[in-house]
Amino acid sequence: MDLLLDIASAVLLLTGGLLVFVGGVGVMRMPEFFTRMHAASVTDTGGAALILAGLMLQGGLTLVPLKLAAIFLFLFLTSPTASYALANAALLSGVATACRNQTGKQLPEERQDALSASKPQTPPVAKAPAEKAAAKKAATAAAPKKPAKKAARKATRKTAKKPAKKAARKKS
Amino acid sequence: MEWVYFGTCIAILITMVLAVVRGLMGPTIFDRVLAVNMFGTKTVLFIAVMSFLSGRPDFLDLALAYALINFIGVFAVLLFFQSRGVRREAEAEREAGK
Amino acid sequence: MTLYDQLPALVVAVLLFTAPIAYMLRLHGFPWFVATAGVVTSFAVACSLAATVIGGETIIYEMGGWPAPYGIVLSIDALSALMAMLITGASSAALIFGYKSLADEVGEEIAPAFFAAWLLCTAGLVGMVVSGDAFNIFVFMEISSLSTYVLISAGPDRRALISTYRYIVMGTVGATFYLIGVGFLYMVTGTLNTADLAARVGQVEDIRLVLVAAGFVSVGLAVKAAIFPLHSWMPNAYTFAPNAVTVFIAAASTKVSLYVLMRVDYAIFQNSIANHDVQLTFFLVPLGVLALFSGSMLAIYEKNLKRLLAYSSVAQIGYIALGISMTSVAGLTGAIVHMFNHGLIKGGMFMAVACLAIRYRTVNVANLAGAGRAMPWTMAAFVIGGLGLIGVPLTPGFISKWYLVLAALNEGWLGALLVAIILFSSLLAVIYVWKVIEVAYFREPRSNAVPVTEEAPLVMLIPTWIVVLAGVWIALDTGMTVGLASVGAKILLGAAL
Amino acid sequence: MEVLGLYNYFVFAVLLMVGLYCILARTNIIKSLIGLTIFQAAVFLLYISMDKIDGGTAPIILEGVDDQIFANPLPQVLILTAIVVGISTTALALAVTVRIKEAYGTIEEDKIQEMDRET
Amino acid sequence: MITIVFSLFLLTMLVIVAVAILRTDNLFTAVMLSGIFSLIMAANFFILDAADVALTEAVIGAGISTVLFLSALALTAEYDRSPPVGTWVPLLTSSALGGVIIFATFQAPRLGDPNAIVHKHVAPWYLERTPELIDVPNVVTAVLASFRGYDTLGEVFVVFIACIGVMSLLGRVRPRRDSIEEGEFEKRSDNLRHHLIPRVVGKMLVPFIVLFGLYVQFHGDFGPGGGFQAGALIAAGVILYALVEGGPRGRELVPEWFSSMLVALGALTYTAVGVVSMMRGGRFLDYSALSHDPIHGQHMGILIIEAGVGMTVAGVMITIFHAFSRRGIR
Repeated sequence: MDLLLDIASAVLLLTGGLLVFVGGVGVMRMPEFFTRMHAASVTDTGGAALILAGLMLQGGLTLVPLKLAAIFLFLFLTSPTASYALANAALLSGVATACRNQTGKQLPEERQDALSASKPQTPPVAKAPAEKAAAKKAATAAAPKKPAKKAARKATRKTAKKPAKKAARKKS
Repeated sequence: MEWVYFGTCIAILITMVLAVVRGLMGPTIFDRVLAVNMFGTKTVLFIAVMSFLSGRPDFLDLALAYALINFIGVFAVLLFFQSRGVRREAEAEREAGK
Repeated sequence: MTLYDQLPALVVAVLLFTAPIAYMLRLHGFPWFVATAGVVTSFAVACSLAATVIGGETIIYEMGGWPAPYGIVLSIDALSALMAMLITGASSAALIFGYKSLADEVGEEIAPAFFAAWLLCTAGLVGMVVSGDAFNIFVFMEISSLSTYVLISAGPDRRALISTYRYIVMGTVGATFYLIGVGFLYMVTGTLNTADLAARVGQVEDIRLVLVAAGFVSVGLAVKAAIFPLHSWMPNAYTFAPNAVTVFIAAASTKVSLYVLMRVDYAIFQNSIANHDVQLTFFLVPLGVLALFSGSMLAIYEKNLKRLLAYSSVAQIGYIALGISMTSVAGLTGAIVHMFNHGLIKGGMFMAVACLAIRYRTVNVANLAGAGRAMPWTMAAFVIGGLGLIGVPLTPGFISKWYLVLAALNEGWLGALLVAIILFSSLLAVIYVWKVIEVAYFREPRSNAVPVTEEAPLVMLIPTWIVVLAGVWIALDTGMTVGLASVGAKILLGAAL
Repeated sequence: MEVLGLYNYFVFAVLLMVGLYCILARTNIIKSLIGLTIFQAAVFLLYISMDKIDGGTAPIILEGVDDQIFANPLPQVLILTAIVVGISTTALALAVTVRIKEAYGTIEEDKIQEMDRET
Repeated sequence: MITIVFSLFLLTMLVIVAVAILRTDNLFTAVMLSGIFSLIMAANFFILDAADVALTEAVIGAGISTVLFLSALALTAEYDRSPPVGTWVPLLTSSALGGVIIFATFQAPRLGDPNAIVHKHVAPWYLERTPELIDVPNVVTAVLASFRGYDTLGEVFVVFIACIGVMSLLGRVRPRRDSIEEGEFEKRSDNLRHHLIPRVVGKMLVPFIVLFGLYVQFHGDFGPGGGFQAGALIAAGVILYALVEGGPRGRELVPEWFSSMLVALGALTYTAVGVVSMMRGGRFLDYSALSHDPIHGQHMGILIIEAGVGMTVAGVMITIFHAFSRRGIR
């Protein structure tokens, strides 16, 4: 029985660790802020849940699983809320995103300096086959690297209106 | 079991490094906030696993406190952005008034 | 336990107990009253302690009833009792003096906070002096520094804020240096109690950590004590603080850091590091000499009277540093007596300046023309204080310089050089004091200036004269100060021998 | 291994250097204050690395467990005090900074110095 | 062994983050990074077996400190516009400092050395005698509250003075200059009420945080925790409420007169315990004198003074936060 518990919790812990790690890689590798946040928030909650569940099996019949459950509950509540709040703030401040025009809202220009470093976004490697992602990435990729932000945004909007698949194919 | 904890710890630590790198790279300030938030949750997990690894699971209180505190930080940041936006509008209006 | 046994704790506890009360009861005038009551009580306690230890014994008071290296102890000997008297005395005099000027400068709204900060500042300084535990000294150092920041920032000019900021940065760096030094000492001895440290630090094999610890502690305390190259926070802090606050901190605050420097150095490092007396001399003598010259020169060219006196304090701290650097009973006695006497002199002079400021609304030397006739009593007090700074006989400054010169004469050719330097810098003091006197007595007021015809109010003038006369009395009857100081010096060196 | 055991002191030294450099070289007040917090945090590290003992655990005595090695409680107590002192200093300094900004309109020390020289 | 490797790992990250803080010119970034710095520091403290300190550093360093820095940033400036001055003197000074320390610590005991002198002299006494003299499991609490209770008293007064300092600096009302109409600014920038999800979740968590704070307060004898951590946590709960609902409602929940009275009362309670123990014939802060049974007296004393500490710290943090947030709208 103990062995079974150990194996179960080992599986949970290692899967959780893997998930957490994948999330970290996602945060590193994803092309722009919102996708990065997606990677972080989903794996955060999932990985944390698995790890805490794995620990819970090891806790035995004490106060420990209860505390772990409380931690889980808090993380489960706070992590998505924090992600929501952050995404909201980023969206309102006008962080460059490929599908910005879908919000249908033009933001005042001076908010742009929310971009702390004026470095242009690095263009992503456009080879993912998924339709939506491809459209998004193609749009970003099509945006010229250097010119002023306003121009960049216009370009983004234009390319986004074009058939997305075509742009993606061209790129690849 | 020790090695499982150890492996999980390593995974979490590497993720912490990745979060720190994201925090250093930016490029937007939101990326940095994201990095802080992510770092916070990773610290919670790290402490939870470490307290099992060192055989003192009664230290989970710390992880609980971290989870709560991390949340407040994100709220403070959110409020900061919001008030900054309004303050800038006010400044712009004042400039225009001149 | 009788009340008498509890006195060492009471000298701090009274102040700590009254501070929250002064903050909570926000009736008109009440905070001032509570603060004065607390400080005066503490002064009385300090005096009775001094009377107990003048014979040379050391009182050890175990806080919480825990024995020495495990709990925190207060240790009170002649030297710390003298310092406690100076601090609480200066604090009570400045508070009584400041009844009117503080009401002027500090708004009714922040008065409770201000007087609570005053009480805690006194408590922090006294706590540092009576403490027998290296880390406890740090805690009380922080209490006194933080409350000093609050007191200075209450000054009316906006430059008070930036001076406070600079003081915060310098003060925190200094305190952190002290903390690093204590950490290294703890690392090599495993204890924090000063007596235990003194006993155990001699057995340390690897002397490097002890040496570096000594360096950190000395530099950290030198920042706090405004010893010459690290004095940059002081002149502005003195200048822009409220007048009564300047009186208090100029009289007491830097002296306490010097006291701790002396205590820690003599008790812990002198008997553990070989040739430490030479190292101390090489550390303090050049700084002291530079302080004497640069402080006096800056004072000569300074136009603001408060800053002039602050630079003069830099110079006077140089004398004390010279006294500390001479590892002899006479030198230490001179240094300790000069701490006390300079506190009295500077306190009295800043009081006179505050009296001038309340009528002239400025402390620029040039605008004080004719003050000698308009405010004869105030200016007379200022002149007596100035004579004390120079070191004219029958003033307190003479006594301490006499001891310093005596000590220097025992030091061979270096000592002779030091005597010459001391005399020369006294001449510089003549110049800057004369500069003020000349303007005040012999220059006609500008025609466009608002004429001042009134003497300062009696509530300010009487405390000023009490302090000035106390200075003269101490110059005539040296039994108390020199007695306590020489006992203290012997205790310090006794630990060293 | 011996050198690795001293790694914490190197980090302590580097953090002190970074903190002090930040305090001395930057004229922005808030930046200097952040440097000050790093400077203080370095000292916390020095003390806490003293309390560690091989095979030890936090000094909270468990019922019924014998021959447990405990870390040294004293540096922990000292650093608890120092952390609170640090946040107090920071809070006070930040309040002063806000007032400086209101009085001068800037928090750059060199500009403030110029303004003071003019008056 | 494992722990030391982890510790080295975290220490390296600590240095990298510190250098990054130094290099950035965006103050907001610097504050965010110093949040990470505090978290790394706290994780490192935890690894080095300092559970109480880790808790304090997380709550105060990563939580309260970040909030305070952000409040101050909102009122001052966002960019560090320091000129690229000749940086020779600072560089030389700090490298000299670092060199001296590395020189000094070359022979210092290595991390975790069981033969280090610090583990031989005073500390074993605490660990051995605490069960019989004070009888609380958490030795850190015993040392903090009783053996070195006088230090803790001083510490309480340090936070007290910080509170009255901030109040005297920021308490005075200044005339507003914004062109936005009265109340409008406040409505739009001072709260998160229009964000539904943060509002609901935030308000839901407030009682839990306060409850957890109380748990840390009274569980401090048995586990990591005590008055400082508990006070900071309770204050964090109130701050969360004030962030969500806006400063004015936060001040309705805990009025400023109440929080500042709490500060003074807490400090007074602590000192009063000392004075009472004096009156009952013991030394200052000798809790054994409080009761006929010395151990019972110690328990009682620790309970009361921890309560005083908690009151003061909670009051101080709340008052300081209120002072900053009110400054923002005026």
